[in-house]
Amino acid sequence: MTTTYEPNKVLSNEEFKVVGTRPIRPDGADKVTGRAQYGADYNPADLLYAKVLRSPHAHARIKSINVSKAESLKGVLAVVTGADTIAPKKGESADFGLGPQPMKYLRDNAIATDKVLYQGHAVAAVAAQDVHTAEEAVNLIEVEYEVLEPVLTAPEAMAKTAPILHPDLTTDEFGNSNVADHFQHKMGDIDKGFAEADVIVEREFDTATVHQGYIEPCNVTALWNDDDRIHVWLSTQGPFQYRDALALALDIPQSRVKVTPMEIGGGFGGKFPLYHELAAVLLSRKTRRPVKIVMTRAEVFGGTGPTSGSNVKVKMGATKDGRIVAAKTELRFEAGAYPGSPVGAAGMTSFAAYDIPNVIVDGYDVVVNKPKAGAYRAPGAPNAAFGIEQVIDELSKEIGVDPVEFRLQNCAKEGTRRADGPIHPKVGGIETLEALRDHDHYQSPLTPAKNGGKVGRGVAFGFWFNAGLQSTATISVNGDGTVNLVEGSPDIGGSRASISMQAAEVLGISADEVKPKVADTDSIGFSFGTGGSRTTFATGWAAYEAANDVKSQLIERAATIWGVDPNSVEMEEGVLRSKTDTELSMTFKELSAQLNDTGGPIIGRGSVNPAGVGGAFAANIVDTEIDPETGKVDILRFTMVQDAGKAIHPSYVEGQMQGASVQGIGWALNEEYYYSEKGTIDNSSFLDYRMPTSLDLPMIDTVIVEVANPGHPYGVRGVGEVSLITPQAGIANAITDAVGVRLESMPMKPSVVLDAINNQG
Amino acid sequence: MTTTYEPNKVLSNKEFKVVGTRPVRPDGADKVTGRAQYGADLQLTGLLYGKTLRSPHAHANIKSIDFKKALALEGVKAVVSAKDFPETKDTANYGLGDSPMNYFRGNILADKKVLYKGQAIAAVAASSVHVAEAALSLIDVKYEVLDAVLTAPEGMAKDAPILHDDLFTKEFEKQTKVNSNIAEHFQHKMGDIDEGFAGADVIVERTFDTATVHQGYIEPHNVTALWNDDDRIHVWTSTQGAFTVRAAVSEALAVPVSKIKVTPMEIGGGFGGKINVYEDPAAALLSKKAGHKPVKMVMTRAEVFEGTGPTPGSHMTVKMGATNEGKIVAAQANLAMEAGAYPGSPVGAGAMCVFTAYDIANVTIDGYDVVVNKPKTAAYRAPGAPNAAFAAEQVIDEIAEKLNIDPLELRLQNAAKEGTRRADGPIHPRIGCVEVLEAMKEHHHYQSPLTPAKNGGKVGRGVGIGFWFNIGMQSACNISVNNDGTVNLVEGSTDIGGSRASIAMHAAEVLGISYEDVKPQVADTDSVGYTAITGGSRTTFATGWAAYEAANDVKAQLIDRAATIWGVDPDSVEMEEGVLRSKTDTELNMSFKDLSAQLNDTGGPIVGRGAVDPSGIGGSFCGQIVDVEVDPETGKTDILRFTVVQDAGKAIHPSYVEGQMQGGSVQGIGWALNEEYYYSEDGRMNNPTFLDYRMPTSLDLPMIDTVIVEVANPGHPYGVRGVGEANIVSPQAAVANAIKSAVGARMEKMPMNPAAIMEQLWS
Amino acid sequence: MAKVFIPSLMQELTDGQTQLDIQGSTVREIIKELEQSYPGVKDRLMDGFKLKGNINVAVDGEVSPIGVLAKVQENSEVHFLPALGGG
Amino acid sequence: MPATKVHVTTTINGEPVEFLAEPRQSLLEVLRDVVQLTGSKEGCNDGNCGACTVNMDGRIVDSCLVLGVEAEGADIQTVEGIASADGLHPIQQAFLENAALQCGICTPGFLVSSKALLEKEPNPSEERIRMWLAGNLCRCTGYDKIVKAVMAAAKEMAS
Repeated sequence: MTTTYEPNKVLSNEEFKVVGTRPIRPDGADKVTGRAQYGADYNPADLLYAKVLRSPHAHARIKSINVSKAESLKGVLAVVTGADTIAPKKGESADFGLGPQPMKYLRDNAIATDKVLYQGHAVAAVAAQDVHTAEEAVNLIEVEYEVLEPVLTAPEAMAKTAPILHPDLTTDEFGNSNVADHFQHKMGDIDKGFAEADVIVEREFDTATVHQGYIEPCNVTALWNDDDRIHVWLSTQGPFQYRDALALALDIPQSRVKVTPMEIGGGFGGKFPLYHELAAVLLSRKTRRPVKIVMTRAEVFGGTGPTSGSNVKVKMGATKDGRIVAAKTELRFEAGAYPGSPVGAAGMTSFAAYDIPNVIVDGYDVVVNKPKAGAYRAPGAPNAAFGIEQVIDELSKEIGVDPVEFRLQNCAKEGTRRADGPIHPKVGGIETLEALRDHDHYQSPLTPAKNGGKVGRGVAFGFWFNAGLQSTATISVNGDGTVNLVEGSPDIGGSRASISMQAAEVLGISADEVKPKVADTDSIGFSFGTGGSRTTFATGWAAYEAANDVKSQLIERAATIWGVDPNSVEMEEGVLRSKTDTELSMTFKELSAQLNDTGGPIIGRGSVNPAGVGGAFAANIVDTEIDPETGKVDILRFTMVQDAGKAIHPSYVEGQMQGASVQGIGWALNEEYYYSEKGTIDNSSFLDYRMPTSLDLPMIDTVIVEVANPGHPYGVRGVGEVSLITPQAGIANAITDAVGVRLESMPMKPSVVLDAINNQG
Repeated sequence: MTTTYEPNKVLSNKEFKVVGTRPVRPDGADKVTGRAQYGADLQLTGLLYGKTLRSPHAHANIKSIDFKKALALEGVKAVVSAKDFPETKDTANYGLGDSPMNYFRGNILADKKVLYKGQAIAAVAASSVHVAEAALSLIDVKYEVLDAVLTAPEGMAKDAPILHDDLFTKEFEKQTKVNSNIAEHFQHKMGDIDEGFAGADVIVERTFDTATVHQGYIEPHNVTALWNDDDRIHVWTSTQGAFTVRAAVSEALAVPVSKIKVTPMEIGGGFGGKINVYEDPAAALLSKKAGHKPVKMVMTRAEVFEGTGPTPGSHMTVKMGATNEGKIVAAQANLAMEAGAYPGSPVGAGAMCVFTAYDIANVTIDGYDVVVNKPKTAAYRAPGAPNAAFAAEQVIDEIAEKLNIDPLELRLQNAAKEGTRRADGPIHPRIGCVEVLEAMKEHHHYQSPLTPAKNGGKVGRGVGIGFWFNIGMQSACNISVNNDGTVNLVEGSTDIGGSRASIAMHAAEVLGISYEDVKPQVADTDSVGYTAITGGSRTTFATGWAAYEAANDVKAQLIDRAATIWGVDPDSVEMEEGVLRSKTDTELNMSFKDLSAQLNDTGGPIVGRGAVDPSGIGGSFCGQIVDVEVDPETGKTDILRFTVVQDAGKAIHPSYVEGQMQGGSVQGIGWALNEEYYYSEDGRMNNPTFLDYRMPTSLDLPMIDTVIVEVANPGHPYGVRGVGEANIVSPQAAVANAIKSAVGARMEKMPMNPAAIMEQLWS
Repeated sequence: MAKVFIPSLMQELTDGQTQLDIQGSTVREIIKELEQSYPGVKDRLMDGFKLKGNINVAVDGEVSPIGVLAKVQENSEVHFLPALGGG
Repeated sequence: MPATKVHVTTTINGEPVEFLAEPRQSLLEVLRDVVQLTGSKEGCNDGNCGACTVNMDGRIVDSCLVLGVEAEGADIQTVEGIASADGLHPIQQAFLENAALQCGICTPGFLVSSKALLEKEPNPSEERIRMWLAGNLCRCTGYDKIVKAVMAAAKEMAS
């Protein structure tokens, strides 16, 4: 019997009416006709345009700023500098998805006050009648700098003699240094573990700084109104975080700030922190007119948070029969200019995919003269996995076990303790690896070379814990048996649909009978940002709660109409019926038509901060071709397998898997911030910062595994991030498979691959 | 002891923390800086402009419409007519009762017949408004002109031209077989009218006529509609009811409501006139036909006058009898009101209000809804009641005169109170009629001598009292708690006169926080539960109540949360004046602000919901004292002094209540003295401009002094009675009574313009 | 028994009775009961399961926002009225 | 330096359009800020992302690399001109049905490019589509569903 190969498969266990189907997204028409309003498309009356002056130096003290020439340029309306900001109160912090960070650092990162800490650091901003005048004016601002020596990588910055970025940054362990934090997770007895091992592999890896690469540059329009209320329109993953951070930065109540999240053109974690928004608000305060700032691509690279470059040491030991008995890693992550790299998440996830009795993880958060790191899809985890998954590959090869079997044998499951302490609940690691092993791709011979190069196959495996956090939704019932749903999670990849579908499932109506809307911060309860793979999980849950709130009111209303006890009424698949009297039944649609005459409208609310967050596993197979003459690597075939718990909208889950896979491919092969010794970026354009194009890629085949998360009503696990963890290591393993060398630095661009081959001797 | 005269007084019985104060409105800054976005301010990418072709005839059959030349004009993108309406059901209901679909659609785009000058026939979308206008003149319509009928008596005449061959008179929902212009006849009957009059010592009977008048909102109707490529429709418009527009567009175009989103823009006045839907469905159809481009339509002032609903002219006979002691024993009214082109005048409301201020044993009221060749009437502030009061309050005045009893004393003696049966049947709950009359009687104005003449004319004083029942209906509201102890409130009532503030104040009172800590927002129809119109004086009452419910929902959750944090039973926790505390353990207490900061970490955010369709509606009484000066040479009347007294139940925001009282009073003065649709014999309005349709200016008026009486409505948590309408009911009668007192002429026609007064003086 | 007031123009259906004492715990039951004795009442007042769009019912002076679902007490007064709107 | 504005006569989405542009303004800037057609997006402003792709006299160009004044006499089609009164173009419908967009910011450029391809070559291979679209960056989808959508649209348009 032959079966047709399905490039995109869903391994479902449980079927629902709406959940698991693939309806068209509600914002679709607007997005294919150019009608959707993204931040930069917003043009209110009386608009001013602003530009930001940025530091040309990676590390310098600001001696003086003279704005008089800029101010006197015709068409200029206002200039702001760090002197216009308010000093944050001690202890104030804000959370942009990487944990709470001191407001002082957030404010200084938005506009430098005394020191600039990276090339691209904002120093001043000008509002003018048009953007060209603003650009001219920015160049007329005279800043006198005392240039200091920069430090660019974590190991350099940790050196005793390194230049110090922050004189006030101290730890008990290191005193005043560039190390903002050091933590350790410890489980078992590491020495005993290595003593038991038959095979030990130890390696050190370096990865470069990379950017999320969202296509839409950061943008903001701000209005400081005459009643001192502030309205901000922008492209953001977290409207409430912006609201709260602006309120803190300006020392005003949250209710005076309204943030309208416009459509967002990609974020991947990068559209959380406060950047030019503060300058825009301050310029509007001076002018009392709306002020718009749109970054150039160079500003996006130089002035917003990429993810950290890192130095990762890994040592692992296994017995001959394939049991991993000890694992140790040291993670040194660049935080950029201010503390707060994702090293904590890297530490938590590093060995979490495996059941290893003896583990030590050391993590260091190190400030360097680069942009302050932002979140980027599973932040921290890909860096660690690049090292660990290669070491595991090497162990399996030395022992002579199939790399997938080796991972299966050591895979974490329900009950396995993680190195950071908690025990895994029901997780889908084994199911993911089994699906990988059984996949046509893994069962097929190596894809033949296209251009006569050497081919190889690699696999890798990864874990991401996902986030829960606060979400709110409200639902109101229309007279025609449809509902309107209001929620607060900016929709980056189709989450309006996946959230609506959960409400539709509860109410027994179709997905297109739920009309979702992403509201501004005045119109919906607090909702944490779209990040941490939380939106479909938590905001979907809020929608589920709101729909159930509606449902219980519908049951009560039907009981009133029938004159029976509400406990005797039930609602299933959109039909209300008496449990005892078969005569009494009506559809949701029929009841909706009567609501206004039988007690008034029905609205439901749901507000959650859920526990029961389900971690997710992903694994990939990749076939590569390497040109041994040039070191160029081509991706021949790529398959991603991921546990979604339950795929609410499989197409969008696949979209997350494919998108993350390709970001991983770019990270693996090309992307990096290419720094001069002075700490300036040499490649801040899409021409030189090479992200994958369609031409660089094959189709990205997917398998969605569904191991229901018992913590969510429909079994959802977050799906947005975990697929970015494995492609880099998978590709590295494939290159090793093809040419026999281990890649210890990323990106694995032609020069790096060629060097590795040549050094092989 | 001398007390200073207070021109604006509030007679409060109960004090609250927030309710009853006068904070600044939340939309204030936008409205004083020009930043507020009214409907016509909306500019969208690729915008087209629509214009409506309107009938030049008051009554005609449409023989044919030819668009060829119009479509050939460069820049014209689409034309629509009634032919573009899809097949649908027979009856339309957009939240305000049933009406036949052909009538409802006919008033949007006429099909076979036009029934008034200005009726919409077709619409054009073009690249500019000027192209659209040019295209209108290229549409070739062939008419067969018919005789027009313009007043209720003419319409009721046996040989009158018939407007609708499918209209048969209804008698309390009984369908008769009489094809006439009388759409409906109803009757309220109580006691024995003949016996009543037999017992009367004095009987007065008079017949009154009033002209058609317009609400006169300064902002013309406007709409922008986008029929999107996914067949979802987005409408931005100036309306009193976003959900009403949604339902009306849905009914007209046979598109489900969930495919329609209505964003209510800031609204520049409505007074009832922006409930009905006019160009919105045509704009949506144009958008579709023009390739899914947004289409904006803004009426000219002449279109507003001729193409939208004014309030009706009326013809009314009122007969009342009283004993020598001043007891009114019988009252009879015969009210005929012009519905305009399609059935639906406010004669029912007029009938319900005509004698409601009084306790009269024997009453008969007959009402007639009569179609005529004028624009289909719309609501206008207490619709129908001012017409009726113009008649009844003059007849009572005449009885007082005949009996030589002070007119306020006569009213007080016969005033309705709790337990009095109304002519339409139900018994009054707690009402403030007596309190309002007493406040009038004791008022400085009534206690003072007549204001001296300014220009040597004759002066007189008149009083009147009016009633409006107010309405309840559906409202929804959501409240979410911010981490800094403030809350955001989302509601669906478009804010015409400061209702964002009065609604927010309800929530602040419940939560024990300041008004400034509540941030209200009027949402589009996708973002809040169903909320009926801003009209019928319901907004502060019903949407305020929804806010009260939502705030209590928040409060209950706050109590639960505090109990969770303290590890105690929620029943042992209470919240008062913004502080949560244990009833048993004094150590356990925290402010709302402190709790707010902890919400996200102790179980997640808190949102509250409130959805209501309340009963417990409290009717409102409102009386006026007015001093006038009449120039006996010209008949010109000046208002010298004006005082208005109204029962607000509880004034949530007294300044805005006063604003309603003063605005309603001045509209009443304009209606009394100047305003009217001046018709030619063939049914054309001769004065469709603000130059010729004379609304009062600041120069025409004195200060309007106010007294807010507060007789709490037991049906509302804070005692609120609607306040938007009762104040327009009797100023016209009070002015008429003052004119009578000044020059001795009883005014049977309104407006009481100089010509009318001179005519009455000479007759 | 509730006191049901019959509108004057509907009294033709109730043999001229202006007021009737009717048993019922909701308006719906009252109309059902009325229909038994005076056929035609239901069609006059109701359209399917609810009151006609242009008719209101008041129980003890309160216009019912829930139409015929309104509860009726032992001594309640029930009035059928033309529906009215405001501006 | 105050720039003098130039009067430009052009055709956009089949409509005659006149505008005033400073010589330093790009066509993208003119489309977005002067003509108020904001469907074309700015991703890099240096011709490397393709989000601003428009069809100019039958050729696809990055509108950020064309000056507004160069549009004199040109016939331009933007994403706003793809759908018609009859509804969405098959390429738009295919993007929706194949979930070929996530954030949607690159979508206008991909649509304009893909439509031009399908007009030239009704039945392109996967390789040809990947080659044609290499000037358009997408960061969300990994291109898989975009390429599939273009193939689906080709099939739909052929039938």
